[in-house]
Amino acid sequence: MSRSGSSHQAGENVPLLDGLHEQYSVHLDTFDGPMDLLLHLIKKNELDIYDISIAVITRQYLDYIKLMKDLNLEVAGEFLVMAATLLHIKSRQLLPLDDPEDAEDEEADPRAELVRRLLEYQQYKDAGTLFGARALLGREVFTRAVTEPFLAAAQNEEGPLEVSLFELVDAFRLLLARIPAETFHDVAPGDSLSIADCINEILALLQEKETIQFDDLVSDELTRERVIVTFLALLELCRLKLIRVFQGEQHGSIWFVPAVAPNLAEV
Amino acid sequence: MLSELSAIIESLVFTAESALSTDRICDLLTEYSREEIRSALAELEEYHQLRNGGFELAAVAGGWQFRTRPVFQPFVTRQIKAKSSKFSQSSLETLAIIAYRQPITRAEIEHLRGVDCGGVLKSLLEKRLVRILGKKDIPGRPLIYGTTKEFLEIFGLKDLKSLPTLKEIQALDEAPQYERQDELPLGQELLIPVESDLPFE
Amino acid sequence: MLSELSAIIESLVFTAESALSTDRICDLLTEYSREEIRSALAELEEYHQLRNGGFELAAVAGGWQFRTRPVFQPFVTRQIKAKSSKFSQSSLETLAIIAYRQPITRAEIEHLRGVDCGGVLKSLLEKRLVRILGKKDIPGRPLIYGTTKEFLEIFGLKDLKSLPTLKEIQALDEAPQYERQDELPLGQELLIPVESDLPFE
Repeated sequence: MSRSGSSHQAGENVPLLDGLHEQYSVHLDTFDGPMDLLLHLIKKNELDIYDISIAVITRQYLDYIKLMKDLNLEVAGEFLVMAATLLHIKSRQLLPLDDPEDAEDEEADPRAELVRRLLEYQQYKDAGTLFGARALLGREVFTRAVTEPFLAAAQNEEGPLEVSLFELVDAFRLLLARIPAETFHDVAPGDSLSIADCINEILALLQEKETIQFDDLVSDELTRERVIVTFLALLELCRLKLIRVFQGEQHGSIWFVPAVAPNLAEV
Repeated sequence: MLSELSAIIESLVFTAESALSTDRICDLLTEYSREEIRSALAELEEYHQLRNGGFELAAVAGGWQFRTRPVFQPFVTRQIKAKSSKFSQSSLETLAIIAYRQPITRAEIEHLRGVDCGGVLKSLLEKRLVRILGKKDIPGRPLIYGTTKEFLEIFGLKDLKSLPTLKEIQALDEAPQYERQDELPLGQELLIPVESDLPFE
Repeated sequence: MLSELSAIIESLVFTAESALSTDRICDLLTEYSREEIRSALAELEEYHQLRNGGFELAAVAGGWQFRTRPVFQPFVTRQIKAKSSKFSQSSLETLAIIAYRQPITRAEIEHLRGVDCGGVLKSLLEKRLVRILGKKDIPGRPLIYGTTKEFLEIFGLKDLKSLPTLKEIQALDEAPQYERQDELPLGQELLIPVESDLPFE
């Protein structure tokens, strides 16, 4: 692959836009993001992916975005991010290198990062195509539909549970969507540590250990927030009579134990 | 070796919802004559009789069906218990409430779901997914429920802290955060994960 | 003619709800040694390969399952509706990234694809092709994703190790280029090789 390829492309400047309309009006919604579009432009221009002409690609890429806007299509944010990346690379190529040694350093090529990403993306895109070309269960191949009549009659007994974590969370999400907001407020906001989380943590620990020391609970993460939240969680657990708290001496370690034996008669 | 038509008929009988009649097979395979289909069926029947496999082609209820040979029933019935049970929506909902809002009482669960949960709760206790944590210090001293170690195992969770929050699931419907992208390691070796990391046994 | 043990195993695989693993077969047939079972399975596999019937014994998702041969799809779909599960390019791409890079976060997937993946991820979770593996031990504790057993079943993969390596995939991509340059007429020798015989080490 050579430079002549790209200069040849540069010469095709004028008919390019005509082609654009024709080509993209067909393919417009098939580009799965900026990487997909870039790969398409590289292929279409028969460019060597290791030696992309940023000038050609950037111009065509921006033409495409302009076309999307002309057609009143919403240009997704990621397309604009990539446009900025391309322009940035282009501007860096125009700047002379201060240090001549940089010229030998491959990483100094501003395109290197983009090329690496494109190559990686292409692998997964191709892998996806391969996946789609397989004989899929329920599409090309099928299993037996009938269960053995005498088995069907006996299959009342329940075996191992089959449910995914996503289904669990989704069930909760749908439930919350159903009930009015004031009934109930979410106690687990974002990343910050909630008392509910902390209670769960302590309860889980108490399943494994007979006694726990307060210091053990906060030793991993000794922050003001952590200590306060842990303390509030302990108070709540005391209030619920789920734990009992002990202190050996004044200012000594605080210990706590479960208030009930794990195997309750009521079960 | 089976003829092509016999193999086609075999695939039809194998995937049919119920016993497949000769008439129905003829309707499905209009490019073959009734005579051809009859003789292919005869061939198929004889083939399965002679091959002495684990299942055979049985003529039942005016149609054809593959069934295990009766002599193997004692073996086949051994796997009945292996049938996995799916969660009902009400079990799943109740379990989710307990997981996210523990410690919680039955009255609180029922308030959220708006229906009686006694039966569901009992079955969750029997399945050891939920346990009684103690009694709440309010009039009536109701029982308080929480999840078990088995619950964590079934969902493959390290601890309760690893439960995805609602926000995280809702975030799937939201736009991504682009700032984060640059911090990711790139060009790291592309390897298929080693066996120990695989998400199933 | 099949050995008795092969026939017994055949009846078990035939009646199982989903792919039956060798381990599970050993559990069900305690009167036979693992060695005996292994060799009977090998016999059964070869037998079904050679018999050229309407269905075959497939090694999928770490187990064994009878499935119709893909060539009979046009006939089978005359009586049962094929799932219209036509995967979009973005679903397949995202699935591929997760399959090869698991455990992986949403931000990492989006970095590789350069595009928001929330919706795609959610639909893959709903289809049970992808699951939440837990949370990553980095600031923010993002959720990490991996593929499921259903993914292997639907895509007919024995296990994750049987995925073609990315290197093999890259080689496939170079093949059409070669084709284009020489402007050869499309003949049989130019078909892109799939799975078994790839043109490199």
